This record gives sequence, structure tokens and C-alpha cells, in this order.
Amino acid sequence: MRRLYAILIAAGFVYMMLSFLGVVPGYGNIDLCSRVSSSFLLKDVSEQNAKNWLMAKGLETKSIEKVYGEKNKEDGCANVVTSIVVNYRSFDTLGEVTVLFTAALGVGLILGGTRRKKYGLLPNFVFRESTRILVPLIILFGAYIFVHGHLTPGGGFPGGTIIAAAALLLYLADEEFFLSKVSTGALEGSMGGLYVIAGLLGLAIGGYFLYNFLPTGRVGNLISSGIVPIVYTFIGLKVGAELSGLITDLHSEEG
Amino acid sequence: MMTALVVLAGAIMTVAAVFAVEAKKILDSVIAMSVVSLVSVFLFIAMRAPDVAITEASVGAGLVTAVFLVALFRMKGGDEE
Amino acid sequence: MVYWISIILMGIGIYGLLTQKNLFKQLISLAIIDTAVNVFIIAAGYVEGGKAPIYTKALPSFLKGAFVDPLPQALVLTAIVIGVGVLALGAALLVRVKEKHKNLDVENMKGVGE
Amino acid sequence: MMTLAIAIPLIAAFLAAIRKSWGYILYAIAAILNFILSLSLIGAVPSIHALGGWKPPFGINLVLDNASFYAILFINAIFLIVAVFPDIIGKYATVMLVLMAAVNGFVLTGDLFNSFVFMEIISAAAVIIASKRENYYSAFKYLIFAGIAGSLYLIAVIFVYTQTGSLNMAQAAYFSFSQKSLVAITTLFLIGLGVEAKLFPLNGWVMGVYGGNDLAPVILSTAVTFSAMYMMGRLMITIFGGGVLQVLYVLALITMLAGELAALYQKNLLKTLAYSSIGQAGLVLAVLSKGKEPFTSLAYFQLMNEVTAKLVLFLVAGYLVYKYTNLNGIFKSHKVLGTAFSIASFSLVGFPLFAGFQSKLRIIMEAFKGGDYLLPALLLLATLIELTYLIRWNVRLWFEDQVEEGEKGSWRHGFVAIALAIFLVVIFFFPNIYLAPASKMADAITSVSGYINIVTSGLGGM
Repeated sequence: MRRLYAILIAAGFVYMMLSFLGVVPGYGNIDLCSRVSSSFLLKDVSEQNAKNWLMAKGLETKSIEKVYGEKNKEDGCANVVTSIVVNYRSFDTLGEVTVLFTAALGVGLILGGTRRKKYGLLPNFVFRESTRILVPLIILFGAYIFVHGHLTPGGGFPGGTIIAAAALLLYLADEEFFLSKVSTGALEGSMGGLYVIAGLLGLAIGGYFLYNFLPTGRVGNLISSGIVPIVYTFIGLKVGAELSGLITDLHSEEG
Repeated sequence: MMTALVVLAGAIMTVAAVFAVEAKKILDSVIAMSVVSLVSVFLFIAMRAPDVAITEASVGAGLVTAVFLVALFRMKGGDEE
Repeated sequence: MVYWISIILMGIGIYGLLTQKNLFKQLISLAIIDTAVNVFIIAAGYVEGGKAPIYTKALPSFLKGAFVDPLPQALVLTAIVIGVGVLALGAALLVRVKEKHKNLDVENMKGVGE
Repeated sequence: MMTLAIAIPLIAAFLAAIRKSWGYILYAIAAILNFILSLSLIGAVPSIHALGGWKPPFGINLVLDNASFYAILFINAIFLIVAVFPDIIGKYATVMLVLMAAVNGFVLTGDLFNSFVFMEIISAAAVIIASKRENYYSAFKYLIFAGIAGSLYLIAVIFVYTQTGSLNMAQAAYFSFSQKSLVAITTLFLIGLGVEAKLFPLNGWVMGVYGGNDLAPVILSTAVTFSAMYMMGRLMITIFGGGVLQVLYVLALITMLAGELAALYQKNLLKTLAYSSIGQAGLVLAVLSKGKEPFTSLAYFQLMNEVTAKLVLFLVAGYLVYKYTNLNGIFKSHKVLGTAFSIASFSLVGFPLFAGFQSKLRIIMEAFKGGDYLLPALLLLATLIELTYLIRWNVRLWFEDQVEEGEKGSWRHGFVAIALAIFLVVIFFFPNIYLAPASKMADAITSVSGYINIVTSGLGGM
């Protein structure tokens, strides 16, 4: 009976969503010029007339100048998604970091362990030895991912997760391994604090919170796009510390 | 070609999702859920979203599965008793 | 097409939330809904024949349909991470629920009845 | 300036992660700073802050108008009041800091996706707070509800994006949606916000969460509910005027009756109050769903009265429930707390001499004037039920034979509870203390062109 009701409700939901689908433009058939993303792609946000945009009457045709130029006014991110995440909509990312921070904090508060929980399983010798070789490489790869976030796909969150994967591997390979909560807590706290401080510096220098106050450089170079790689490094380290802390909490018990 | 692959991916995701919901053992459920996530990575690539694909593969499919498995391991099965 | 996939997945997730009495299954249903929503959002930004929004050596001309929409991708990056946070929190809660009530099945849990 | 309302608690939270023992002190400092800051923001109304220097439809902007100003003033005042109780906050100080930042951000933001992010932070923090005192199962139920709500809210945001081409609230308010898309968007937003606003089919979590510990109801039924109600008004009236307001009206009336009826049959004090807060939320939503003045201002007036009364009730109830196992006649040894509890419950019912009377009477009068007899009839019925159970609890707590020996009470609880209770009486005589901010809020909420003007004129020379 319960199952029947569930099927009916789920079918009703699917029907509702499908009928709502009529208002969304068809799959793959989108006019980017009517969306703000066209300006993100062209990097001409600061030249747009915001008032006209808000009133939905200033949608000029776009030209291709200045996109790839040597002197880019907006930012030098080759990866437009990164430039949205860490520059145009950086405040969302601050919120996102905070969600993860809250979740890690919550897992710590809920499970609240101080001692390694032992499962009494002895990992394989090959696995243990290869872990020792792999862990530094994994951490290096994670760091590569977040440092190059503005050039290639990836960025702070996957990079941090890869670093946390190294911690997970260590937990699986070694029954004794236990990260101290003090170190991960200090790292995530200080990195989060530095992110907010970078935002406040922007407020002090440029007048806007999270303002990109550094020179942007040339598109495609490693040292480019102002505070973007710096912020992504903060995020990467913070996420890595946070998720490692989360994994530590899952492996711990009260003692 | 691409459409056929997307349809195939959709079919796999649907089957895996139904399996994840209906499976008797939680462990099967978790694995089926990670299959849904992994196939969605293919969809993201098909829709030209490499950033999202990398993030979903590492964070969505990898980490969530790991966290669930560790939690499950801690609970020793979850569906016994 | 992809819209349909994501909506059907959401339907399955909601069905799972309503029928499953095991709390872990409910959390998994929530994870499926999260994935489905992410697919939906990316589909809302896909442009037929568009490239990934990354500038490479060859300068593409910004004609209609040269790139897919980068903004939904940025939003999904945020949404994925938020989803992970929520799911990890749920998993931690479940560990404790299991310890306290000895079971994850809503009907067999000890000490939950009103 | 207004970003500091989010940045201060956030940076304090990150600092508290470095040293756990700093938590409470940082919370107290941040609460005081935030309250002073939100007071000082009155000079900046109305204005916007474009984050990162990117102008509104492209970047994210914070909007400070009359509505959001009074909302954050009220919310930060609640956080300041809660800061008086280090024993309630305990090790949850860091979570409270995150919650403070998120609620401020949720109210101030002028961007739809940004509001989703803040909503998710609020629900994550609220789940952690709900898990206090091993209340894990209820917290998990809340997490599932909040997860679904978040997903649907996000889909609604994407629907808006596909229609208007941006995520900006002002642009969405300016944009003329087709009727069909308006229905789709508002339905999804209604489900998304309905969980935090305790709307009828979505409020299954409230009883467990509010009834499970002493911190959750104090902060969730006050500050978080207030922000959810603010957002409900902002989205349903300012941004997407019209839409499914009729549906909201019907659901809200059902919420009101169902909540009060459930409270009548509840044996546990905290759970009674939890159901009662569902009923009150239904009333506020019903009045809000009229969508026009003077109902909007009355809805916020009623909300402020209710939140103040609920703060007192939950403070007293949470304190007593976890101190004694049998509450019969307990007020004989806690006379101050008892007086505050009685005053607050009378205000909730709407007796003359207490604040609730002013708002409930006005709602009934206005509804009659508008030719609506359903709302007054149901409101009176709900009030009658409310009267029954609150009087029953008052009689039980005051006059039944005392079973347990009373201990010395905490002066903090007594002082705060009685001060707020006296404030409720003051409001009866000077309703303008709440009514004036409420009507200013309502003016800002109902004026669509005003909202768009604030954002466009805030662009300045750009």
C-alpha cells in the first residue's frame, strides 16, 4: 500500500516537473547572448551597461575583441568556469567553503572521537608499501590541480579532495595512523580566515569585498589572473584539511 | 552516435538508481549509487563540462562513496539484526 | 533528453525516500536526487556543438554556439560540494543513530516511538 | 559595510576552528559587534554592495533596504540575547557563528543562487544544532527534509536563470514571466522555503527538532524562522508577485489548524510548544499570502510578537525540561521564570494587556474589512485551542502538587525571560515599537519598483 502511494507521489512529481519543463528552452538550444554568461565568456563585464541589462533592454551584439588579448582588464583566467567561481561569483564560493567547514565541524561534534578506532584488520604488505610511495605523489597531484585551477579544468575542490584521498589511503593502509585534530583544525581555520582576509583586503583596497586587487597578467600564464590562484590555493588546502579531518573523525572513537 | 551514448548512459543510470533504492543489502546500494555518480560524469563530459566532471568524479563519486563505506563499515553492515 | 533522464532519476529518488524504511537508503536516495539535479542544471546550459568554456591556443570566434554556458557549470561545482557536505553530515548522524537505537530501520528502532 | 555582518561571524568561526576553547568568547564578541554594526547600518539604508566590484546582474550584490535592515536588526538582537547563555551554547559556539553569518547573508543577499548557498549553510548548521543532546534521529529527519527542499529551491533558481538570463533578484522582479513559468517557479520556491517556514506537508521535522534539546528551538524557532518568513515575503511578493499565493493561503490555514490540534494532544512541554510554533507559522503565512498592505505589515507584526513570546517560552521550557523530570508545580520554586512563562503564553494566545492581542485583533479587523470571513473564523478557532492547552500547561506548572524539590534557578534565564516578558507588555501599550518597523518592512516588501530602483540607482556611475 505504502509502495503504491509512493509510486503515485513520485509519478505526480515527475509529471509536475515534465509539465514545468515546457518553460525551459530545449536541450542544446540556448541563446547565450540573452544570458549574463556571454559577458563572462567575453570578459567584458565592466564595460556592460548594468542598468540596461537589469531592465533587459541592453543586449548588444557581442564582438570578439579583447577576449584573448595581452592586456586583459578583467582577469587572466583561461578557464572561464574558474573565473566565475573565484572571481565573478567568489562570494558563493566563500559560502560553499563554509558549508564544507560546517559539515566537517558537525561530523567532529557528532562523532567527537579522540582515539583511533581499530578494526583489527592487517592490511596487505604490498598495499602498505605502495601506499608509502603513492601518498607524496597523490598530494603533489592534488596541489598541481589546485594551483593550475585557472588554466585547466579542476581547481580547489577536486584538488583538496585528492589530498584527502591520500589521507584516506593512509588510514586504510595503517591501523595506527591517526591525524591530529589540532593540525587539521589549525590549517582549515587559518586558510578560511585568510580567504576572508583576502576579501577584506579587497574591501580596503578596491572598495568591494572580495575585489581582485592584484595585476591580472597574461592569459595562459601560471602567474596571472590576480588573486584567483591564491584563493584557489587557500581553498585547496582548506578543503584538503577539512576532508582529511572528516575522514579522521569517521575513523575515531571516544577514548 | 552521441545521442545513442547519452541514451545508454541514461538507461544505466536509471537501472542503477532503481537498484540502489531497492537492493536488499546497503553495500550494494552504496555501490549502485556510486555507479549513478560515475555515469553522470560521462554525461557531464558529453555536455562539455570538464570542470564539473572532475569535481563529480573526485568529490561526488569518490569521496561520498568513501565516506559512506567508512560509515557503513563502522556500523558493521547497517542492515543486520 | 537529458532533462528526462534527470527528472526520472529525481522521481526514483523521491520514490526511494517515501518507500524505504532504512535510513541509509533514504540518504542514498537523497544522493541520487542531488546527482539528478546537477545533471539537470548542466543540461540547462548545454549548447549544441559548443566547446568547453576554456580558452586554448586557437582563438575561437565568439559566434553563436561557440561555447557552452559556463555559469551553470560554476553553480554545479558549488552544488556538488554542498551536497557532499550534507551527505557526510548525514552519514555521521547515521553512525550515531545506529549506536543509539541499535537499528537503522525506522520500524525496528528502539526508543524512537513518541 | 554590510558585508561585515557576514564577514565578522565567519572570520570568528574560522578562528574558533583553530582553538576550540575560544568558541564562546568569539561568539559573544561577534554577536555584540554584529548587533552594533546592524544598528549603525541605518545610515546606509537603502544601498547595495556589489561584491568583488561586479555590477548586479553579473556579480552578486547585497541589498540593504528597509525590509532587510529591520530583519537583520531583529535577528542579530536574538543572537545577542542567546549569547547571554554560555551553558546552552556549550561547544556549539562555532556552529552558532556560522549560523549567524548564514542568516545575515540569507537576508541581505540580492542574488538567487547566493540565497540557496546561504540556505544550505543554515540547514547544515541547524542540523548540527538539532543533534544536541543525542537527538540524532530527529536531526537526520530534518537533514532529509532540508536536502529535498534545497534541491527543489536550486531547480527553481535554474528555472529563473533560463528565463531571465541572470540570477539577480532585481532583474527577476523586473522581468515579466509568462503565467506558466511563474507557476512553475513559485511552486518550486514554495516547496523549497516551506520546509524552513514550517508549511503544512513539509513540517514533519519540527516536533523532533524543537522537542529534542534546549538550543535548537531557542535559535531555530526565532532567528531562522524570521529569516525564512522574510524570504517568503521577498520571493513570493516582491520578486514573483502573484504566482501561487492562493495555494499558500490554503496550505497555511491547514498548517495553522493542524499545528494547534497536534499541540492539544501533546503531553511533552517542549513538543507542545513545537506544534504551537507550527500553528503560529501557519497564521503568519496565511496573513502574508494576502500579498498586499496592510496584511503584510500585520504579518510581520504578528511574527515579531510571536518570535519574542516563543523565545521566552522555549528558554524557560528548555531550562526546566532538562533540569527536572517531573514538571508538576515547578513554578512554585521558580516564580520569576513562571511569571515570564505565563506572560509569554498569554501574549501568544492574545489576551488584552499583552502584545499578541494587538496583532491578532488587527488581523481579524482587517480581514473583516476585506470581506474575508474564513481567516478570522479559523484564527478564533485556533486561538481557542491554543488557549485550552496553554492554560492547561500553566495550571499544571503553577498549581499542581510539586513532586520534585526545586533547585536554585539560573539568574541569567530569570533576568532575560522576565525582561522579554515585560517587553511584551510594553508592546501592548506602545505597539509602534514593533508595528512601525513591521510596516516599514512591509512597505519595502510590497514595493516592487522600489526594490528595482534601489538596485539600479545603487549602480551609480558604473
